[in-house]
Amino acid sequence: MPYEVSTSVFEGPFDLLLQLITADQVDLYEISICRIVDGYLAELERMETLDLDMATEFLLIAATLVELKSRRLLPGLDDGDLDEELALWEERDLLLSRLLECKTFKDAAAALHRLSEQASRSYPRLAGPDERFLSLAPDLLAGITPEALRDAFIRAATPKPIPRVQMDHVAPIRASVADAVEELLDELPRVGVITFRRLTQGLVERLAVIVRFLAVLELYKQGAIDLEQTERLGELRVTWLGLPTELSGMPIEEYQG
Amino acid sequence: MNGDRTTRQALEALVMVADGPVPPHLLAELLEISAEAVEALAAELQAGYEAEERGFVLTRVAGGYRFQTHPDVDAYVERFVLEGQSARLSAAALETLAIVCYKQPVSRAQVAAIRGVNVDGVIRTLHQRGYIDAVARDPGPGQASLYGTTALFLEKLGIDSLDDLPSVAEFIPGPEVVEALEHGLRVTEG
Amino acid sequence: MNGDRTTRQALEALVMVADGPVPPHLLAELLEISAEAVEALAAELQAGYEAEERGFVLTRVAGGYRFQTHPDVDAYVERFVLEGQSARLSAAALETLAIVCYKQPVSRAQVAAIRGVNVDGVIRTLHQRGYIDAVARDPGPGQASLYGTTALFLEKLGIDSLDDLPSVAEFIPGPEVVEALEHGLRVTEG
Repeated sequence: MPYEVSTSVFEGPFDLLLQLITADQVDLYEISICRIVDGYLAELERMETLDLDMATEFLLIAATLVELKSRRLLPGLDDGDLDEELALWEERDLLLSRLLECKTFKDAAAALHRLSEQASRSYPRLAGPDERFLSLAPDLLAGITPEALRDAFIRAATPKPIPRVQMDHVAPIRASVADAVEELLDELPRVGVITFRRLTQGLVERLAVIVRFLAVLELYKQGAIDLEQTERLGELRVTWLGLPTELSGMPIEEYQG
Repeated sequence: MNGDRTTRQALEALVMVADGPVPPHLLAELLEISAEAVEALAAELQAGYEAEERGFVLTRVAGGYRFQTHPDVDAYVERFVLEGQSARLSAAALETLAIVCYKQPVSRAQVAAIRGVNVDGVIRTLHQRGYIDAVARDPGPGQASLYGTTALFLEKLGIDSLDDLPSVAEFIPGPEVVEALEHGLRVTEG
Repeated sequence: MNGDRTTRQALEALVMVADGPVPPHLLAELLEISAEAVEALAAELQAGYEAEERGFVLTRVAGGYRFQTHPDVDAYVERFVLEGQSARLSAAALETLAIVCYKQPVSRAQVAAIRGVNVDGVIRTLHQRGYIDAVARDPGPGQASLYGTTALFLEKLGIDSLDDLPSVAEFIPGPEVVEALEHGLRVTEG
């Protein structure tokens, strides 16, 4: 494996991407998107509650990365639509500026950490005036009745509801791109041609759909399938081409590490 | 000698940070010197502060050593205590006091958990004013101080004992209500 | 001179009895001297303690003066002070704190957008520990709370005011990082 996704310090999609690009000096070209996706899914699964915000954020990034990658994997696309080309540059600049912002505050956090470490070696005196002066201090309990005290306790002890979205019905996601590739390898040879919509019909989770989509892209990259989309945002047709011979037998070895 | 200097500095630091008198045997233990050496060092410091005409003195009171302000500047300290402090309990401070009162003995962390905010400053003020005091130590790790109300508190409130406080039982939702609330409002793992 | 000596002693005494940083203007008022004179006197005391190798220091933190233990003897004090030591902040908490600190007043949603993750839990923790507080409300729809850092945050970092923090410009990634990122995200091969 050329690099390791360190999920133990996982702090969000920007962090992971930053880590991949800067610390490990990995070229996007060499990053298997699927491995990043699987890293995230493993992380999402570990989370106590499903964080939809983070999942969405991650998907946006993944989508941009997929697009950037496909651009470079398929240089022939260069003479495509100028609007699309510009939109892609815009996406890239947005991602870049967010990564830079993320890095800025990571470094600022490190500076705050150093300051607090330094400050934590020095302990403040908090003793206050000794008893000789206590009688001078105003009586803070003047005018406070036992009933007022009880009311204050009731106010303090009444749980304050934390408003959150009810999500009891959301089952934890147990999908990985590797699994999705396996499923596709089982299903596609049997059906031959299928639309992406049909392929994901039974899936309720949006994230599961995305995982399927990434698996489709991976197989496309391997040359195992062909993709066809006649109009923008139109129906995506998946055609099974067969497994390239050098991959058959161990087609998804890459995902198991 | 270097070792002596550090020991002297550590003694000053320990007494400075303590919020009450520090017993000589505890200082001896922490500084890894004899109780006699502690007393000799303290005497040296006392003489030094006096020679330098410091505004504080190192005194030996019943419980041990502590820093006190120099009697010569009492007038300033009195003015500070009179003017520098608020004359009323804030609503937040009253809630904190109420929790200590009804839940005693209770640790600072427990009070903070109920109030949902940091209560260190309020607890310190209530303690300094003599309304609450550390009555026990949490037997668990960390041995946090557990606070309770004092005789002064009862006196100021005009009651004879904690039994005279109005009961709160019927006002507080039971655990099953709280649980239902939390279940309905929080994200739970599916 | 006698007057000077008393003023200096009173300054030491006032800081000694305070349970938080004492602002120079309050000291000026109580000592009946100017704020500048207070600062000059404090600087003199600081230099004196250092020359005498005291175990305590007079520091300027969170807008005022207070006595603190000397960092050189922290090993001794650490063993003595069991409570009140705030736990370390996690990496996530520090990053969130950095964003609130440099972008304040800032809403939860804005912090989440920068970090790319949900920050509800971290914001709640930081609020509970007293490092941040709701300082305003967003005038727009929803009126989200806007957060800022507190005096306790300044104390935690041992700084006098936010002006003492390095400018955020210092953390903006240098050309080599920008280049590495640009290279990593380049659109075309080569």
